[in-house]
Amino acid sequence: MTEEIIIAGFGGQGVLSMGKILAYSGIMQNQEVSWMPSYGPEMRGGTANVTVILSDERISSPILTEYDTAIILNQQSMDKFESSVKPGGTLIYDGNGISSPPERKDINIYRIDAADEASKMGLTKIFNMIVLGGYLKVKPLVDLKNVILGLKKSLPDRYHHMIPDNEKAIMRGLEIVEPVHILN
Amino acid sequence: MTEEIIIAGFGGQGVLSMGKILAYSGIMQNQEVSWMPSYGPEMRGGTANVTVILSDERISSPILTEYDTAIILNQQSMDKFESSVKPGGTLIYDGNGISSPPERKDINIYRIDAADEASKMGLTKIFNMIVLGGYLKVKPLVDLKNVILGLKKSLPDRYHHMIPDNEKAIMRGLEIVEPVHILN
Amino acid sequence: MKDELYTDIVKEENLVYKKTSLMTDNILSYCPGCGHGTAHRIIMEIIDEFGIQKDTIGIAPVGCSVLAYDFMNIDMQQAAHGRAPAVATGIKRTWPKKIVFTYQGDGDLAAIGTAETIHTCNRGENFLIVFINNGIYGMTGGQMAPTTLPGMKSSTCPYGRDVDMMGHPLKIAELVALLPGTHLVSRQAVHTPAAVRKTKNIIKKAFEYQLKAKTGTCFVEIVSNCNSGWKMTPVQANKWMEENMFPYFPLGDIKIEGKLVQ
Amino acid sequence: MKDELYTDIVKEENLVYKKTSLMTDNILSYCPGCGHGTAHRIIMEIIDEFGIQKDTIGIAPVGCSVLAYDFMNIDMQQAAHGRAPAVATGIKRTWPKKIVFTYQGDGDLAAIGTAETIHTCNRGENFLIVFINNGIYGMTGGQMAPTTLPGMKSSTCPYGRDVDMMGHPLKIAELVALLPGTHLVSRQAVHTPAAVRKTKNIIKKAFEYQLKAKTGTCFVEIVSNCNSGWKMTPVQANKWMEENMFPYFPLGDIKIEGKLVQ
Amino acid sequence: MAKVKGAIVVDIERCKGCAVCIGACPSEVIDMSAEVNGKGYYYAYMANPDACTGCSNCAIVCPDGIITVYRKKLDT
Amino acid sequence: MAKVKGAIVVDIERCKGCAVCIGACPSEVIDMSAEVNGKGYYYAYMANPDACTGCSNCAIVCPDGIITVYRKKLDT
Amino acid sequence: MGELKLMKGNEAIAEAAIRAGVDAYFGYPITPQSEVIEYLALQKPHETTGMVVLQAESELASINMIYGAAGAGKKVMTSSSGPGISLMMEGLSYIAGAELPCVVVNVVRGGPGLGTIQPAQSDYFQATKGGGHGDYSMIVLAPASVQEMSDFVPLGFDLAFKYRNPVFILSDGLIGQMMEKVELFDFVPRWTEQEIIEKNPWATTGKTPGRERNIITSLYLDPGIQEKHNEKLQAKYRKMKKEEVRFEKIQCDDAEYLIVAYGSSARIAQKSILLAREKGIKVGLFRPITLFPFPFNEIKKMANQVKGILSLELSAGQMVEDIKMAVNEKIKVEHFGRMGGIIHSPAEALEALEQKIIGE
Amino acid sequence: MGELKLMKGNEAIAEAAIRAGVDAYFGYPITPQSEVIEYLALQKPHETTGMVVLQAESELASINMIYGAAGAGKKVMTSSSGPGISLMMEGLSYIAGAELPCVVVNVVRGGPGLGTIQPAQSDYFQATKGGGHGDYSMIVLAPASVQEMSDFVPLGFDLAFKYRNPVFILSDGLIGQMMEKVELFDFVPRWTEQEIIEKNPWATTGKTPGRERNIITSLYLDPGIQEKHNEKLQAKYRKMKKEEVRFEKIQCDDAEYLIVAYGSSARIAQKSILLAREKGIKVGLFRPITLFPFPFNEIKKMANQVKGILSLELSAGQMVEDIKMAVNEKIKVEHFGRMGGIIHSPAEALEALEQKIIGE
Ligand SMILES: Cc1ncc(C[n+]2csc(CCOP(=O)(O)OP(=O)(O)O)c2C)c(N)n1
Ligand SMILES: Cc1ncc(C[n+]2csc(CCOP(=O)(O)OP(=O)(O)O)c2C)c(N)n1
Ligand code: SF4
Ligand code: SF4
Ligand code: SF4
Ligand code: SF4
Ligand code: SF4
Ligand code: SF4
Ligand SMILES: [Mg+2]
Ligand SMILES: [Mg+2]
Repeated sequence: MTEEIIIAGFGGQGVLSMGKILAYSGIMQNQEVSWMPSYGPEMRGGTANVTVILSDERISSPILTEYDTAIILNQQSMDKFESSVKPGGTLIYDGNGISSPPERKDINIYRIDAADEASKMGLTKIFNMIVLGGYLKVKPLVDLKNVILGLKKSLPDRYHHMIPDNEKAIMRGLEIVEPVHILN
Repeated sequence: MTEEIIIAGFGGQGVLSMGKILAYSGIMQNQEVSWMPSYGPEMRGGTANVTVILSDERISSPILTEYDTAIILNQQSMDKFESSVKPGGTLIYDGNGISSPPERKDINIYRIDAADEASKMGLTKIFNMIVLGGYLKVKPLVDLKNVILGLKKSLPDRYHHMIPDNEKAIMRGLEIVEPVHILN
Repeated sequence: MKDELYTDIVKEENLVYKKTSLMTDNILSYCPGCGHGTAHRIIMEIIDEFGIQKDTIGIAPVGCSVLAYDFMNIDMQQAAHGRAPAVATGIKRTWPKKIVFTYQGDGDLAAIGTAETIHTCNRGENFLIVFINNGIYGMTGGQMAPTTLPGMKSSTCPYGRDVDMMGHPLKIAELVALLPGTHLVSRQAVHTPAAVRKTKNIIKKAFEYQLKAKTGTCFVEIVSNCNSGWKMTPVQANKWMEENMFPYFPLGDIKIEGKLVQ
Repeated sequence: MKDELYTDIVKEENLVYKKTSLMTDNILSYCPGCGHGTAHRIIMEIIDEFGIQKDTIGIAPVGCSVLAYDFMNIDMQQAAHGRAPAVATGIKRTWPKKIVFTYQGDGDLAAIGTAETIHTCNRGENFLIVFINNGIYGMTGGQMAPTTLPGMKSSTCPYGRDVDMMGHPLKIAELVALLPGTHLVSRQAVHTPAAVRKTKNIIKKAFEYQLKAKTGTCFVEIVSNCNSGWKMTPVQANKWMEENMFPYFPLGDIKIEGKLVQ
Repeated sequence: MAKVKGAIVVDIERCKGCAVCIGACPSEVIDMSAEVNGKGYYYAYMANPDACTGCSNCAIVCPDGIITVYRKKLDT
Repeated sequence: MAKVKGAIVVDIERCKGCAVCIGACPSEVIDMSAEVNGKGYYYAYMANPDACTGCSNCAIVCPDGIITVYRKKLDT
Repeated sequence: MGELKLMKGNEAIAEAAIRAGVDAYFGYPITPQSEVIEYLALQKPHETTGMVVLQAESELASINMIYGAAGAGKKVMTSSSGPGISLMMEGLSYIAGAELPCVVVNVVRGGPGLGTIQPAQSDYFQATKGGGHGDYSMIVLAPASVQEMSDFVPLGFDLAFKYRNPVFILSDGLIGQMMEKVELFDFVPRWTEQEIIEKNPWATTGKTPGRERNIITSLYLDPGIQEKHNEKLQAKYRKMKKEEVRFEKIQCDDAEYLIVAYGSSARIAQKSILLAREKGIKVGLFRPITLFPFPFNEIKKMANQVKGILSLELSAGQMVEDIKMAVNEKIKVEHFGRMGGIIHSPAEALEALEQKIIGE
Repeated sequence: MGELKLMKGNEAIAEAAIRAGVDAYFGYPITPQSEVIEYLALQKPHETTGMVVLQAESELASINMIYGAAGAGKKVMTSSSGPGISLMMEGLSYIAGAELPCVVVNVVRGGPGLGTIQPAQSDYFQATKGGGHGDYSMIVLAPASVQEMSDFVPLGFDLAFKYRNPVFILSDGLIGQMMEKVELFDFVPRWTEQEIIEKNPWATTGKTPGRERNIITSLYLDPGIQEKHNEKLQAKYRKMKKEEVRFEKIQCDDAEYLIVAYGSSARIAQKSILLAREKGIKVGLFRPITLFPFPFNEIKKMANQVKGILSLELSAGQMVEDIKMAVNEKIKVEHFGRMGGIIHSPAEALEALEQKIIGE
């Protein structure tokens, strides 16, 4: 199994840490993983993205031009990455701030209104965990218990009190993700 | 014609400027010339030497290991360069401060007591011109008039008042140089 | 206000303030609230007011303001980290009638560029140095600068600057003021209207000197914010700056017309 | 004096002064009368007196004293031009109990090494900097130094230093004295017995501080001669130094135990 | 009596929502919008336009230089 | 009365003839030789040995550190 | 098995430094490697292993701090990128000349000049041929994974002290910024002062009565002695060439074509050879791990087996010169590479192989 | 015929700068090239041609002064040696990246580190392969006489402005310190301000209403743009390789063996081939004048004629790599060279040829 994912959105949306938790989850179940962010000043106020690969084999290139899954959190990223999903692959997006929703017919498309949900829950910081929950629902490649372990590993000790909220957010994400276009 | 000369002595004895005047003299009679000094802090209080080449042809290496003529002005230089005179070549030395005079039998050897002469003349600064005169006597390869021209060219204008003394010194050198050992 | 009234007021003939055309229309690459933008603008306003666009050459540093040339509508050179004063020296010495200024951050000017700063000021190179002191390396993500305050946190002193280990914040303006080569040394800010006006006046003076005669180096420090590096909102950052930076780096003129102000 | 009397006096038991064994027997590479030799010797005498040969590491610069390690009988490192304070920082930070000093000329310390000098002093690195200010680049044949006096001739200012073009002589001791990191800053000389004694006392103090505690950087400037570079005899040079260098670089303590002397 | 009235134009799409202008306004004219612009920032607007005197304080501290100020003498 | 008498030993071959010691001697003991040493330098010597008090001034300013000083109390 | 962690390459270097018993890190921030010093600052190894971490005023200062501490027998390292590394050229030449052991990391970004902060491999010449003045060489290790970022730190120090020579780790923004699983090696205690003195009898640890004073210098005014010194250095470099060549071969046994690539390009190439084999083209990957000493002989051998070689580098073509020198026109050798921070995709690399090498 | 003078190589460079209408020299003293700035200081060209001469606080400062003045369209140069040149690596990379014309002179001394001040040729790699970071190249001219020290200054500026690229003059302590007869070329007036603006429309001479603002930068944050920029640079370098190769052949027509040597070694070799021919051995001398672009093709051609090549360099063997790349094992290529300031004698060089090349 190899899963190649891009997560893309604004800086500040927790894109990088979401990728990190996912990668750590992979390690928890003995997979090979890689996590490659965009970096540098273009991140300042701009967009951020990270490529995460989970695999049972040694990972070759950590940089990709096409992905099994794209998780997209703003319009700029949609413009940039919609076309990079492999035919038959998956695109998950947060509807908030998306002015032109994805139109491809050769991929599976899911929508998760995580931003709205997060503010409803009064926990805007765990927005990204809701999205992660949505992803895990759609692609249950890692065990939930490993995700929780990954979460623990990737959070510094001083933030461990936030784990329950994060768990809650993931569970919520599992519930609210919605298919938009499914291949049959 | 190619003449390869080393002039060696203490720093401060005018070794470099003597070489320079010789080289300029060569230019005055349309020869190719090169002048290559030892340089650097080992000169500080130590020895100085310069290799001068006069030639009718394009000069190849400005650095040599053997010389047609060696002009030697202290014992250290004698120790270093006596053996570098080509067989059949010429060695000219100032007797002052030489504790072991040259002993080679396969070269022409001349002695010129220029230091003594200079202090006798009350003109210690033109010591090197006396030596030059001696050389010109032994190896009349450049015309005296070109030497005077060379002298003018190589002295900055502000020192031109010293030319008569220099000329006098050269003339004196022509007179006082003495053969020590001559090949037949 | 009624819409009609509004449209009545918003008319060319009623214009009282508008961004100078010497600022390009490119969107500033700075974080929201960052003082770099204001500092840029007042310099460009002065150049505009003096009508010296065609005579002015600016030097951008390495730091957040590395892209200053995208925003300032004048001829500019981007200099290696810390070397803007040397670059400016090269220009001013060979084009003595041009008006030259450098624009540098605290890492650039007071860390890696210390030797160039000191020697440029010591030679009294006849140009203006604008020094943006925000107490941090903004561009590279908030590392400690020579001007980071004692106890202040940064990514390379996450437990606060320990002056015993890392030294005290460097007051480089006070140092260069001691050099005979400097003509004007002043420390200002740009976070309030009053501060902006004052700073603009000082910088204007510096340009005037350079336009008139060879007087020596003018050095204007602007104590500024870096809300990203400090991890605050812009408004918090400005407040924090007043409360913490200004006591250590007191605003005011340090040297005027070659004389120390005391 | 009768020969018998002479031999009667010249006996081991009557010895009152002898070159310390911490100076090697190598012949000094310095020109006749050059102050470098004296400066070397007093440092070695102090190390001898404190019995800290085994704990001391010296840093030689690039300059005439580049070969200091040939003369000082202690462990030494030769540093790149201007970087001796950085080299010393590397040593002292990793061997905090060793006694460390740099020995640098004015070109080394106050031109190319300005940034390292300022930042080392600003961090208060806990070692001694001995700074030989002879107003010229001795080693490379007498070029202008940052400390060359106004009007003074050198091979790169053969018509005299023109301060308008080349800047004023840099008083770096006064600059580093302003930095909180320096504990002792003093300017001395070594051309007379009295000067030597005074300088030795100051340097001794600096070693004492370092032996006792972490106090900060000690910076001792020695205004010295360069008769080769100045094109004078040694005796003329010392006189010229008194008449010309001392007025510009006045001797005396500038900062003692962290406090400016006024 | 002639009264001076001011007005500002904020280039909304370039506003970064830093709110520095708010504190600079002596007349408490400005506030941040409830909605975000295309860049995702809440932007400044004249919440209390009647109070504006056209003093330009807001404009000269706006780091992005995106406030234009007008002023007119009104006859009352 | 006990009189203190001094004497110096100059390492002639290492002397560079700088003459700095001459001026340092309060008792005008030292002068430069008429001959040069092996390095070509005129060297310092006790021209007026009786005057030497062994004060060491010459030695501590000798840049080359080549003067050794002795002192003895003589009974007169 | 050692502790498993998900780390950035830059963090792995820093963690490895702490674990390897490094005595000090001196550095100056620059993207894309500032995480090295940031990680160290956060970990405060001063309070655990006693390792010193100091932000210098510049790269010039940091490389000379390295010189000082290394000369005093300590295990020290620094890291930087492009412009900062260029500023270290004088210092590196001194370090090599004075024969001091240390580890220097370059997390390469695109140049020349200020360039871009995105990954590149355009500092190969600088690292392998000597960007500083004079005849000197450094062992250059090229990690291709976060694991190797960690492992090459202790290896680097072993080699540095074995040869009394700087060891250079030539990484890049991709390897530095990516996270992967790393197995961390166990903590090695820092050398005690006594151990330092015993292991490095040449170091300036203070002259004790028993020995001559130790001198660290690269100055030899007498050309005769300087030449002897240079000959000694050259002998050392020859020994490295004999004993320290390291490389990895992937699917080379049956290969008809070869990609030679190091570091991040080797990662890309790994995928390219998979894609090639899916298409039925037998491509192997030869990955030099030491760029100096370069695996000339091994590549020469491969040239007897394969029909052509593509050098894949994030540069205008630098390593390709060494490959050409190894292969000597026996078979076709071409370069393909993107520049300026653009990273070639695996597919693109394969396409280049097909067009430039297999093509005709 | 121009004025004839006896001059040091270093003085010839300085005099040529004044005559070539150079606008400014910025530099810092270092042996064996301090005569360049000393000569200029003495001549006071400021009072005649208006040329600016300034002693900078360091080589870092001087190379960045060059950057500034060159960016403003002026003809500027600097010179240094070994350690000082290494300190310029960042600046040179910036200058190349920002495409600025200037002339930089290295009067090479023995390294590494502080080394010796005697002549050497061990900075060949640094000059030709890029000692700074990133993919860049400079035209490298290697003078072998005082005359060429003079002539290569105007030539260097012509090439620098033609390509908007730094030109490097790789000399050494021998050529710098020796005096020879030079024929001085006539004074060329400095460009007027108007000429500068017209000839260098890209320079920062002040934005006039008629044109867009001019920007001098080497920063391209967007990798796509950076790559385009790099491609433009590479195209320029390819053009240089095509159009700017310069070399000299001496007694090559009937040569059975070849010495390849540049600069001072070429002078030594000239004598060696005389000695060889006295012994009846037909040796020719191939002297690359441009080290970048290197005369690969011409040497390749010579490899069809001669039986073996000796690369004679005052180094551990650097240019020999380029020769090997040119020759590709067709014939034997060996290096001979002394190091550390020792200069091979003509006889020694010939002996090396006999042993290493003719020998078996
Ligand atoms: C030689 C070199 N070293 C380091 C860097 C990395 N760098 C870029 S900007 C910067 C510091 C910027 O801080 P500052 O000058 O304070 O400007 P600010 O961003 O705060 O405005 C550093 C260290 C570089 N580009 N070049
Ligand atoms: C990087 C570098 N630049 C220049 C030099 C040449 N250089 C050697 S010593 C020196 C100046 C020495 O002057 P100073 O520091 O005053 O010492 P002094 O000889 O006067 O005691 C210079 C410029 C060098 N070795 N390295
Ligand atoms: S990082 Fe700091 S200095 Fe840079 S733009 Fe943002 S706020 Fe301004
Ligand atoms: S050149 Fe000057 S500083 Fe150097 S040894 Fe001679 S007198 Fe002393
Ligand atoms: S112009 Fe003055 S009154 Fe009007 S909004 Fe701006 S600051 Fe307030
Ligand atoms: S200061 Fe400018 S950018 Fe900031 S909120 Fe006000 S208008 Fe917007
Ligand atoms: S010891 Fe004193 S009295 Fe004797 S010679 Fe020396 S200075 Fe003169
Ligand atoms: S001071 Fe020393 S070197 Fe100088 S003359 Fe006296 S004894 Fe000789
Ligand atoms: Mg800053
Ligand atoms: Mg000096």
